[in-house]
This record gives sequence, structure tokens and C-alpha cells, in this order.
Amino acid sequence: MFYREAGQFKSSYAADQQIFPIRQDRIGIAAILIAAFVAVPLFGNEYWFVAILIPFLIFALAALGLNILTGYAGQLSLGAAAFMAVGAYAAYNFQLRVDGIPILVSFICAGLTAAAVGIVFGLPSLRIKGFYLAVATLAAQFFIVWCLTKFPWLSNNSSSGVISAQRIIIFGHEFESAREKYLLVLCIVVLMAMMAKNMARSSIGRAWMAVRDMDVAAEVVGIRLMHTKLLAFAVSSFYCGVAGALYAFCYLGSVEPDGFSLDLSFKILFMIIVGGVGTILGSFLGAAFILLLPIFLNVTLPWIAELLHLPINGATVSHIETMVFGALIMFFLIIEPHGLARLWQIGKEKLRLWPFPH
Amino acid sequence: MSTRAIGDVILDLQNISLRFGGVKALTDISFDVREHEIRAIIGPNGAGKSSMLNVINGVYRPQEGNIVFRGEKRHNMEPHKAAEAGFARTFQNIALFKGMSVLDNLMTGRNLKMRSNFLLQALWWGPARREELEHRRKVEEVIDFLEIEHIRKTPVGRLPYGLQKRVELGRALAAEPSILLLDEPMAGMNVEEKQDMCRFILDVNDQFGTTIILIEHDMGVVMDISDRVVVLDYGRKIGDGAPDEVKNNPDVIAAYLGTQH
Amino acid sequence: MQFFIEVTIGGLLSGVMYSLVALGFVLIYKASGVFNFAQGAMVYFAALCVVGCVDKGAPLWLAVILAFIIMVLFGIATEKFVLRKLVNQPPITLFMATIGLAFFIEGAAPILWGDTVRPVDLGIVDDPIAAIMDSTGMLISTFDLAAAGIAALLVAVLALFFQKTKIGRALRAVADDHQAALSIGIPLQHIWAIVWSVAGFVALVAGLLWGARNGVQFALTFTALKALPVLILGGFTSVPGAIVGGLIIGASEKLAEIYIPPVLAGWFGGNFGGIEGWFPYVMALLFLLVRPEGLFGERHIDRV
Amino acid sequence: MSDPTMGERLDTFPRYLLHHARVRGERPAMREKDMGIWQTWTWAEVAVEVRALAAGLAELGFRRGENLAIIGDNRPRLYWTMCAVQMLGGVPVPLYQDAVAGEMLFVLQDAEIRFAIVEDQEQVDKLLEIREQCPALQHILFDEPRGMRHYTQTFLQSMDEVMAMGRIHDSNSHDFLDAEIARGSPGDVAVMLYTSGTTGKPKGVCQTHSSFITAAKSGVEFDHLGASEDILSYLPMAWVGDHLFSYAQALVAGFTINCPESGDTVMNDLREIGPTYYFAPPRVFENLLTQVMIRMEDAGQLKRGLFHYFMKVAKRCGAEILDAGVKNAGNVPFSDRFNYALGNLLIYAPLRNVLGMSRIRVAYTAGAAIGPDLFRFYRSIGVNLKQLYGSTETCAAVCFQPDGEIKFDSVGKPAPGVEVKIAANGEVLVRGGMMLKEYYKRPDATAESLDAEGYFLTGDAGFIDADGHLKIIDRAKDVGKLAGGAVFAPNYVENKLKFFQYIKEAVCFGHDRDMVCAFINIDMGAVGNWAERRNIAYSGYTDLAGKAEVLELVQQCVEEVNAELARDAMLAETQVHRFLVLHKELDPDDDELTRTRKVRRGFIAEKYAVLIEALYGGKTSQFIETQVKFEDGRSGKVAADLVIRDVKTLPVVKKAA
Repeated sequence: MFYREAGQFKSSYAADQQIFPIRQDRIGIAAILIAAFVAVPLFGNEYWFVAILIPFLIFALAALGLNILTGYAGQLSLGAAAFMAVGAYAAYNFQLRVDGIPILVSFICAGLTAAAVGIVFGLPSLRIKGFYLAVATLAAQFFIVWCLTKFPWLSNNSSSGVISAQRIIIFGHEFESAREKYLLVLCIVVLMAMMAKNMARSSIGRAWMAVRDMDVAAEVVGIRLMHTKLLAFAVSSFYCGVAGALYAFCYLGSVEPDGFSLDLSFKILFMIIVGGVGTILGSFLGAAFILLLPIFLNVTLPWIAELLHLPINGATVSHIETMVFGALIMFFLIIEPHGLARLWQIGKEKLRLWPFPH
Repeated sequence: MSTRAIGDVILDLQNISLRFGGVKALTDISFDVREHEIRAIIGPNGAGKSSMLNVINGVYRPQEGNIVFRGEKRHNMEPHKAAEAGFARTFQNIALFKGMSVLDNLMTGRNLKMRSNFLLQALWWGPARREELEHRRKVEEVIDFLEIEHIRKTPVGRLPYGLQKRVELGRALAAEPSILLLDEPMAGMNVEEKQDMCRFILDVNDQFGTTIILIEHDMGVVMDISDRVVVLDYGRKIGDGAPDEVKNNPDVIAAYLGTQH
Repeated sequence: MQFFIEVTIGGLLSGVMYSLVALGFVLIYKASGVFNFAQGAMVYFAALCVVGCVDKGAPLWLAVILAFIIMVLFGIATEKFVLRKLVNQPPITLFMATIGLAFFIEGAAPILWGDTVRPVDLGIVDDPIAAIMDSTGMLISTFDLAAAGIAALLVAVLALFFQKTKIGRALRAVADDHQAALSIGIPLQHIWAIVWSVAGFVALVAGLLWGARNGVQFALTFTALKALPVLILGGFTSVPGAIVGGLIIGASEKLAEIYIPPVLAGWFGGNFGGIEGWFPYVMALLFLLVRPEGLFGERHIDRV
Repeated sequence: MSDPTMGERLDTFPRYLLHHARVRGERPAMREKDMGIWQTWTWAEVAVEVRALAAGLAELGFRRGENLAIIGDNRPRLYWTMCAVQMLGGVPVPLYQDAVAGEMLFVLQDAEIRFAIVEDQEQVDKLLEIREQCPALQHILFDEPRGMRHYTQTFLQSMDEVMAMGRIHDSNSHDFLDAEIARGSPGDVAVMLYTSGTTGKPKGVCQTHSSFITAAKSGVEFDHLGASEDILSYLPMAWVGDHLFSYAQALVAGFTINCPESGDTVMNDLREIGPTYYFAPPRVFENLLTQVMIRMEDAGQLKRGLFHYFMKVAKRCGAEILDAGVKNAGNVPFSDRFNYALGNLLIYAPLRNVLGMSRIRVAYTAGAAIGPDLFRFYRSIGVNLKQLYGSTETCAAVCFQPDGEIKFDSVGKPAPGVEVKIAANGEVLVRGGMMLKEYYKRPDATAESLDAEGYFLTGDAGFIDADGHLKIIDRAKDVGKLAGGAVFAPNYVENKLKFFQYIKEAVCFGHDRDMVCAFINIDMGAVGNWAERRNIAYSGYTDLAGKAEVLELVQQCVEEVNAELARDAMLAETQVHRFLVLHKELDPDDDELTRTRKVRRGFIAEKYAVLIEALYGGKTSQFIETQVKFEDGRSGKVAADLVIRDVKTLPVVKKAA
């Protein structure tokens, strides 16, 4: 309906292959970015930054990472949280042990460290597929968290592996308030989302999808499986690693290895299932959904319970939360396996064809 | 029919044998392929035709035999090395990348020729961007050649069977192969689609001088378009030669009469 | 040496329990190609059902029967509301659906039955067997041995069920070839419902044994995580594989837990306990690289 | 504004081209969807290409005054060919690209074609087929080299080759072409378009630069077209309309023409380009509307409800609001304006968008009568659709409907500088700067079509109404007179009847009689539906056509037509007095219709003489039995008792003119 595309013709490949070829999309994205960079910092309050926006962005980044591996390259991973942990601890250690290293460089190094670990655990993917691989990534999940707990050097000898993130200083300015941290995270996430989108529409993205859709055919057209899969592991882990570093530095402040549990990995997996496997947009939608759902339940459940005069306590709410998560996953897989992103896609197609039916 | 000159032998298959566990798929098969020719492999179902193609471009490793390609002798090919050497192919059961558009499927055919690394691609930086646009142009030529302009941006999964086959040929052509392996390119098509496909195959052979090895069930088509024909039956070679020779070969006639389908 | 044997036997006996959970996986995988991540949750749920019924005053035998009925109903419901809707989806999607199912059960079970840790008394004492202790000085628990016996019995029953009954043969037909099974007139949906019920029964037995030993608690769901490496080792489709794999994993993780941390501590200093948590995985992974199809699995050839 | 031509003599098309190359060299002159994107050529680039082509043709020996055939779809290089030929003082002769070889033969021979420039292998093959019979044909140039590798004939050349040759030639002696262009004069023949000619052989209409430039200018000024217009060129190049819009007006106004990727993708390409200026025959608009209606039937409840509701709003006030926007004199109530604005947001604008009509400033239709409902539909959703009137001989530029003065049944007012008068027999006569020079090699025909005062005889009958609008009512030769002396245009009345969806065909009689009577064919689909909704059971056409309810329905339609006719003093006498619904559908297989579905009135009158007698004899019913051919070739008989009904007629309203 609002998509009026008549007259938006492309007279060059550059115009045809831009990220948002439709003018209305470009306007929409510009509006969202302006809102995120200008309006939100101006009007947002502490609660919004700390409890919603910062974790949303960080989880979206982690989901993006997992989506590259699972959604684009088709390699199911149950160990996303472990790579976040690697990122968090690596950033901490780079800050701790390398004198005068800029924090952003630490973040990049954290990502690279996670990427290296990712490659090691991606090696089995050359021989095994499907849930065999999922089991291999579970190995990463348990092994990495165990290592972080047991090797005191990694946490600078703190008890049970807890680390406290250092201060964030960039070009002499300290990012202290939630608003500043939000802006920092936002910049990084927007940049990395853009890069992910670029990869997805380049030869590397096509190679990933080719491997995902039909690996034999991919090999026959000359795509090297090893290189492609390992790169997917590396890039994915890089994204998760940076997300982990931000998780520690911009969100929680101090983290422990057990915080990066299998549950967190599942949560990120749920984000991409709900949001949409194999889409950039889906990572954001999924992260928002999975993050907001518990908040929503926490607000509404007691209210409903009161209405029905049922006893309810915190534990029950968390059980219901788990249950709803599980039901939702099944629901999405059955009703819309491509998640919210596909719903948006369909909605958009409808708007483009309006008033004709889809 | 055409004016292209058939050249020397570029691919020579020597005594190829292939087994799956205890099952013999191919037994001691030898034949050669000359540059620029259209070489057909025919035979009843289960004769080992597809296995033969899979050996040629390295999807299967034969237990015995050698493959001599452009004078270089080796025991087996690797799929991506074969691709680098100029082999491209289509599959009997369409092996397109279902989640991608026609354009993207064809672009994967050019992946081998794309040089910029993923970092440049992530930044959509100069060379990566230029490369992407350049290859898009090449792919558009293939789209134009195969007359599939109208489905350029359609996800391949939504296309009817005949068009999918054409797109798969397009993906192979996008790689600008020197040898094209076609596994039943016309299976399941209606007459009109078959004619189109025949025309495309002949045009490819004629315009680009591409050597073509093809498996096909439709005998009329095979006899019409191929220069030489190999006949397989139960994994053995029972005939080899020009279409007319093969047609009159008693073994071939027996094999076909015995296994009408 | 005696200690080594003691640890090994202890490990083998707990391995039996892993086998039991893995068995549930194999059954479902064989019949429906679904990799059921919810098996662990089903163990927890089944055990909770028994405990819950006992709490409400039912005798143990009745509680077990009630729990079994609940598990059958659960199996039917799963087939009807989840699996049937996901026919023809790729295996990975089904796998993720079972993760969802696991969460659903893990959330629903404590709401239904409460979330406190509760014991279950099967009437088997958890004491060392005197005879063995007297003769060899080794501590072997009566309970472990009984559990192993029950597991062995269960395997035998299942084997008979598969070989001798009509349903069992139908199940095997489905496992071999869905098309073939359809063509001989077996409704696939019934088969799946039955398989899930059988898996529920296996989960019930496993839940009782684990619960009797460690108390019925949320940690039971982790048994699924232990069963995964067992499956990789044994092969996804092999009942004997699940048993042998379970024994190997059980024994080796106990041995690793005992013998490796001191070595590491010697190198790095500190406490390196908890190797059990990941050792089976790493072992399975290394094994995968050598033999991707598992000990008893079938080698798969990609037809192009 | 000062003189934009800066003293140039803009009196031939090549001069216009060079002018635009100078004045707006960087603006797009042409686009073609090719290789997935809209390939664009600026005016400067086009000028270079055209020069190369012209020089190449000169090298090949193309001479001043020669004719050159152009055959192919709308492709930039074929348009360039026209201009290149004109540069050399030659005459381009575009042919219909879908004609078979045999049909092309006459034109090739008649125009003594020595050079042909064609699109592709398909057209080359056609020419090769008839080459023996065209000894004059010496050079065939093709645009698309695909499939041409094995054509070894030396007279076949690719345009690329010729243009490459021309580029060298032009750069070596730039003056040559400049001199050729300078030699051109406005009185030279610019293009020759063959009329299809319903009788006899086609005639080549010679149009000069001057006449087409005059025609183009009048259109451009009439609708204030500027250099920023976009037009989609998809109608045959051999047709005068395309030549006017896509060539003459584009060159005069300097706007952009856009060529679609292929015939199959026109709709999509239309949507992408979103032209600001659009032309289509009524049939295209009708197909589009049908598609809209069909697709809307599949829409969900809500959307369908919205659509129908707002369509009603649009029908009530849409056209008025469009006119009011132009004239600022609307007296549409506020509630309607509000409703329409809402409808525009929800339905009309999105609908225009999906049809590719969002940006249209002016759209024209011509060539056949357009139904008022159809016409009203497009205007009511905000597409400024208008009608024009003209023919090949008059460069399709006699009358245009001015903005804000749209009448559904007129073709508008004479264009600036065009004189229109009505001859005594009702025929429309035209005089102006846009008229043909002559018919090629046919002085007899030329003389026949021009009268002593230099008026062109259009062959159409019509009249000019009180507001000065020209109304075309029929072909002049079909117009008769009632016994009372009133002009009777059967086609006009029949068309009015046929605009009702329930009436498929109508045949009116009345020449030399005292009143008009009609045969009606109902539309099986529409009436069948109508009947089903009313639970009227029927077994087939004959049965349905005989139902009293159906007759009542048709009678209402006829009465509405009568009411409309009564409003026009000129036509009021020709109201339909009596009618019957035929027992069988008129069918080309029974020779009742031509293959193009035109009524063969004479034949029908003879075949059904008994029915006509009954109509005029005042009978209330008549039995008839007719031989018919079935689709499978068998023949049989259809018989029925046809009811003849009298229709209410209205007294003639005498308007004070």
C-alpha cells in the first residue's frame, strides 16, 4: 500500500544490487537509524537502556553470528554462548595484559580469538553434518565453559572465574553512562549488521547458502567446502565473540563462565528460529521477541493470576516462561519455519501488491 | 549441422571400475572425448551412466582406472579441482540451491572466478563491489542466452520443473566451462521444452566451442545432436561410435529390446 | 588396580543408565527419523509423574501405571500436535522442534507436580553387596546391580517386542522404508504414536531408576545430554550400539574423572574436577572423525 | 522565455536530434531494459550512434530519396535507424514485425526496398524467404547477432559492423554528414507508413518532416509536455501512433522513450518505468481492467469490501474531482472529497501503482470506441485518460480532448491549427499542417482523398456538438438515413448497446425505414451469471435468450441507450423502437461476423429477412429456424419463437444551440 514502486527503475547494476533497492525501504531504514541514534538517546531513560535496548542489541549481534553459521551456512550450532564467553574473557585479558591497548582493538582481538576457537571446533564439520555436528558444538559449549572455570589464569585468578570488565575509554572519553554504552553498542552492531548483509549478498554469502542447500552441487560448481564452512565458523564466532565482549563490558560489567550456559546458547538459537533462519532482519526481530517475552510474561502473568485468584510465585512465572518458549518454538517451526522475518516479508509483499491479493 | 572443428582428445577415461561396497557400478570402462564434440552416454536405467559422470568430475572415486585430462594423468578428480579445470555439470535430479534466486544460483557458477576476499566483500569495498557488478554482467549474458529474463529474481524453488532444468544449465554455463556434463537435461520435459533445450545445447557447443558430454534417454535427441555415442549396460561398455554405427550395433539393440521401459 | 576395576565397574553400571536413555533416542530415531532432544525431559517428566501420584496417596505400582498412561497420552499428543504438522520438514527442523518440546516439558512438569527435589523409593537398598566386598574388597552397590538387571531385562523385552510382535515388525518396517511401510497398509501416524509411547515407557523406567538413586529433580533432564555422545559412539540407529556406547561412555568418563585432573593439576596447578561434563563429548567427537557412522551405524552413500 | 532554439532551424528530425544533443546532451534520450537493467543512452550518445549509423549506411551506398525498410520490435537502434536514414535524406519505412513474409512482400516491392534493417534472425529468415521476389533488395542489416553466425550471405551484415565502419567514416569526414543534414528540407518526405487498407492493397502514406513536426508540436503544446516525460514504447513501430508518440513527439519535446525487454514483460516494464505519458488502444485498457477485477475477486473479504466501496465513491465523484483539479471549478461536496482522498490513500493510488500508472500525467487512447464505463474507471481512479482522433494520413493528430473538458463520447476539440468541417453527407473533413503529402506512387488515390479546397476526406461520419467537440459516429459509408431524413449511424447505436456487459453483439437496421430496430446477442457469461444469481434455470443460449426476465433486462439496457440518444438532437431520431434477442450467437463460422468480429450487416439482413419483416411488420413474435455449424464441423438446426418487444422512446429534446 505504501510501497509505490512504479517509476523506480534501475539503470545500473550498482543501483539494482544495493542493499535496499526500494526507495520506501531506504526511507524506512533511515528513519529507524535516525530514531536509534538521535531520538532514543534524547528521550530514553536508564531502565530502557539497561534492561532492554543494550541487551537487545547485544543479543541481536550474537543471533546474527549464529545466523551466519546456522541460517546461512546451514551448520547447526548449540554452542553460541561458549563463543560469547571466549569473546568476553579474551577482551578482558587483552585489556588486562596488553598495555595501552585501545578497547576497540581489544574487542576486535576478542572476536578474532573467538574466531580461532570457532575454527577448531568447526573442523569436525568437514566430516560430519546435521545433528552430529550439533553434538560437536555441544562439546565446545561444555569444554570452553569448563576451561574458563578451571584455568585461573584466564580470569586473573578470581574465584570461580568471575571477571569484572575494565572501564571503556575511547579517545580519552570514558563511556560510563548507560546512554553512552548504548550508543557504543549501537554503532558496533549497526556496522557489523551492515557487514553481515554485505557478506550475505556477496560470493561468500552465496557459497554459504550453496553449501547449506546442496553441498554436493556446491562442490561441483567449485566451492571449496572446507574453506567455506570454516570461514562460516570463523565469522560466526567472531560475531559471537564481539557480542560476548559487549555483554561483559557494556551490559553486565562482571560475568562468570556459568553465565554462558547451554541455556543461553539455546536462547540464541531460539532467537534465530523465531526471528527467521537465514535473514539479517530475523536476528533483530528474534532477539527483540525472546528478550521482551519474559518481561511481558512477568508483567502480565501476576495480573492474570490475580484476576483468576490463582496463587503465583516467581518460580512459577519462570516455569511458565520456559514452557511458553518451548511452545513458541514448536509453534513457529510448524506455522512459519522462516520466522518473523518471513512474516514481515509476506506483509511487505502484500503491501507492494496492494490492493491485489498476494 | 554446424561448422565447428572437432579437435583432439582432451579427456581419456582408461579402464574405469567403480564399486559401492560389493556392488559393481562400472566395470572396466574406457572411452575418450574430443575437444568441441558432443559426446552422448546412453544405456538402460541402472547402466551406470550417472556414475560415469560422477567419476569424471570427481564426485565418486573409482577403485581402478585413470583419467587423462589434457595430457595429465590422474587416478581421480576432485569436484572443485574439476570445476577449476573447466568442468561444469547439471544433475539428473535438479541440484539447484533452493533457497536462492535464479540470479544468485547463476552467480554461484561464477564463484570460482571471483577473487576478492570476504573482508572486502563485507565492506562492499572497491574491488569486491566492482567484481560483483562485473560478474553480474556476465551472468546477465547467460540469462539473456537462455531467455530466462522474466524469472531473474524468482526463488528457484517456485519455478516449474522445466525452467529449473534451464536454470541449472545456466548455472553451469555461468562458469564458462570448457567441458559441460549434462545428466539427462531433457528428462521430464514436454516437447517444446525439449526443443528449446536442444537448441541451447547446440548453441552452447557451437558458439562457445564447449565440449559436451551428455546422458539422455530420448534416443531421437541423442541421435540428432551427438557426434559420438557410448552405450553402457550393467556397468559395462557395449558400444561406442557415431550414432548410426551405434544404432545398428546388435549388442545395443539387444540391450534396448531386452530392457524396454 | 582394584581401585581401577572398582571405578570401571561403577562407571559401567552408571553407563547402563545412559544406555537406557539412549535407547529412547534410538527407538524414536529409527522409526521416525526424529532426533528427540526431549528424551531427557521425558525422563524427568515420567519420574515426576510417579512421584506426584505417590504424593497424592497412590501406591507405587498404581503410580507407575498411571505414569505410564500419562506417557502414552503424551506420546499420542506429541504425534498429533507436533510431528504430524512437521512431516516432510528437514531433520534439523524436527530436531529443533524437539528442543522446543523439551523446554515445554521442563516448564510444564514442575507446574503440574511441583519443583522440589523428592525421593522415590523402589524398595532396593543402595548398599554395597557384602559377598563381593568380602571376597574382593570392592564396593559394588546392590542398587547399581539391580538397575543394570532391570535395564538388561528392558532391552530383552524390547528385543522380543521388535522381533515377535506384529507392531514391532511394523516398527522395523517403518524404520527401513517409510514408503514401503505405507504400501503395506500401516498408518504412519499410529506407528509414530506407538513409538513415542514406547520411548515414554523407556523414559519412565530410566526416570525411576535415576530418581531412586539421585532423587527426582530437574537435573534428570541432563541425562539427555549424556546420552548424545553415547549415540554418536554407538550409532543413531543401533540398539546394541546404544548399550555398548553407554557402557563405554560410563566407564571412560569415570576413569577420566579420576585419572586426568591430577595430571592437569600437576601441569597447571589448581583443581580440574568436572571433566565428566565434557569428556564424553570430546571422546565422541574424536571418534566421529575416525568413524562418522558410529560403532554400529550404517555407512551412508550420497547418491547424486 | 527566450527562443529556445537559439536561432537554429528546427524543421527536420535530424536537426532536432542534434539540437537536443547540444542543449540536453546529458539527459537520457532512450532506455531499453536489457541484461536486467535499463540501459540508458543520453541525447549526446544517441547523436553519436545515429551519425555512425548514417555514415555507415552512406558507405554501403544508401542514397538520398531511397526507401529503407525497418522491421522489428521497439528497439533503440531501430529508432536510431529512422533518424539516420532521414539524415541522409532517405525515407524509413517501418513494417509490422509480426507480419508473415508473404504480407511483407507487397510493401517491399511497392517501396522498391534496397536496404532493410531488421531486428533479429527471425526477421532475416522472413526476408530470405521472399528475397527471390524482391530483386531490388540488396542489403539486410540485423541488430541482434544471435544465431546469425552461420549465415554466410554477403548481403547480410550486422549493424555493429556497419556502425563501426560509419564511425571511422564520420570521424574522417565529419563534414559529409553535416552537409547531408543541411541539405534536408522540411518538405522532404520523412517517413512512409503503410495503411492497412480494408479494401485493396495497402497504400504508402508519405509524411513530410514538416507535417509530423507540426503534428508533434501541436500535441506537445496541447498537453504541455516537457523534456522530463517518460514514455514506454511498446506498440508497433509501423503504426502512426507509435511514430507520433515515440519518435516525433520525443524528438520535438526532447523526452525519454523506454523500450521494454520483450513482449512478455511489457506489464512489468511498465510498472518499473512508471511512464508520465502513455498511450494504449482501448483493448489494452480493457484487458487491464478485467485483470484488476479478476484479481480483486481473489482478494480477502476486507480488501474486496474496501475496493468495492471506494470504487463506488470513485464512480460517483472521481472523474469530477479529476476535472475539478484542472479547472478549479469543482462543486463536489466536501464529504465526497474526503471519501475520495481516503480512497486515494487506500485504493486508487496503490492501484495506479500496481498498474504502473502512478506517474501518468496524460494518457491517450484511440483507434476504436472506448466504453464509457471503462473510460470512466480510469479517470475516476485519477488517471488522466483522454481520447484523440486522427489517422495515418493526418499524423494521428486531428482532435485531442482538452484537460477538464472530457466527454465520454467525443474525441475532443480540433488541435491548434487544424480545421475540421462536416460535409453535407456527414463526413468529417480535415485541413491542417499535419496532412499527408501523397500516397506513394498512387496519384489517383491522393486525388480521391483530397477535395478541391485541400480538405482531407477522413471517411468517418461525425458532427460537431454545441461545445465544439467532434463526435465520430460511424464510418461514412455505413451511415444511412431514416425515411424521415435523419442521419442514422448504425455502428454508433450498436456500440452504445454493446457497452452494456450483458449485450455482446447488436445489429441495428433503419436505413430508408421509418424507425430503428435491433437484433441483440446477449453475453452468455454475464447474463448467465446474472441469471444464476436470480435462480433462473436455463439449458443453453437459446433458452436463456428467450427468458422473459432476460428480455426485460435487455429492454432496460435499450431504454437507457434511448435516453442517451434522446439527449443529442442529431441522433434522437435514431432511438431503437423495437428489438428482439436472437436465438443464436452471431458467429464468424456462419459468416455473420468477420474474423475480426465486425458485424456483416448486409449478410445478416438477408439471412434473417423474416425477422426484419416481423420487426417492421409490428408482429409480437416470430418463429425462426436456422442452420448452424458446430465447432466440430457438424451442422444442425436451431429453432425458436422469438419475442419482439417494443421499447419506450423519448421525445426529442430540442436544445437551443
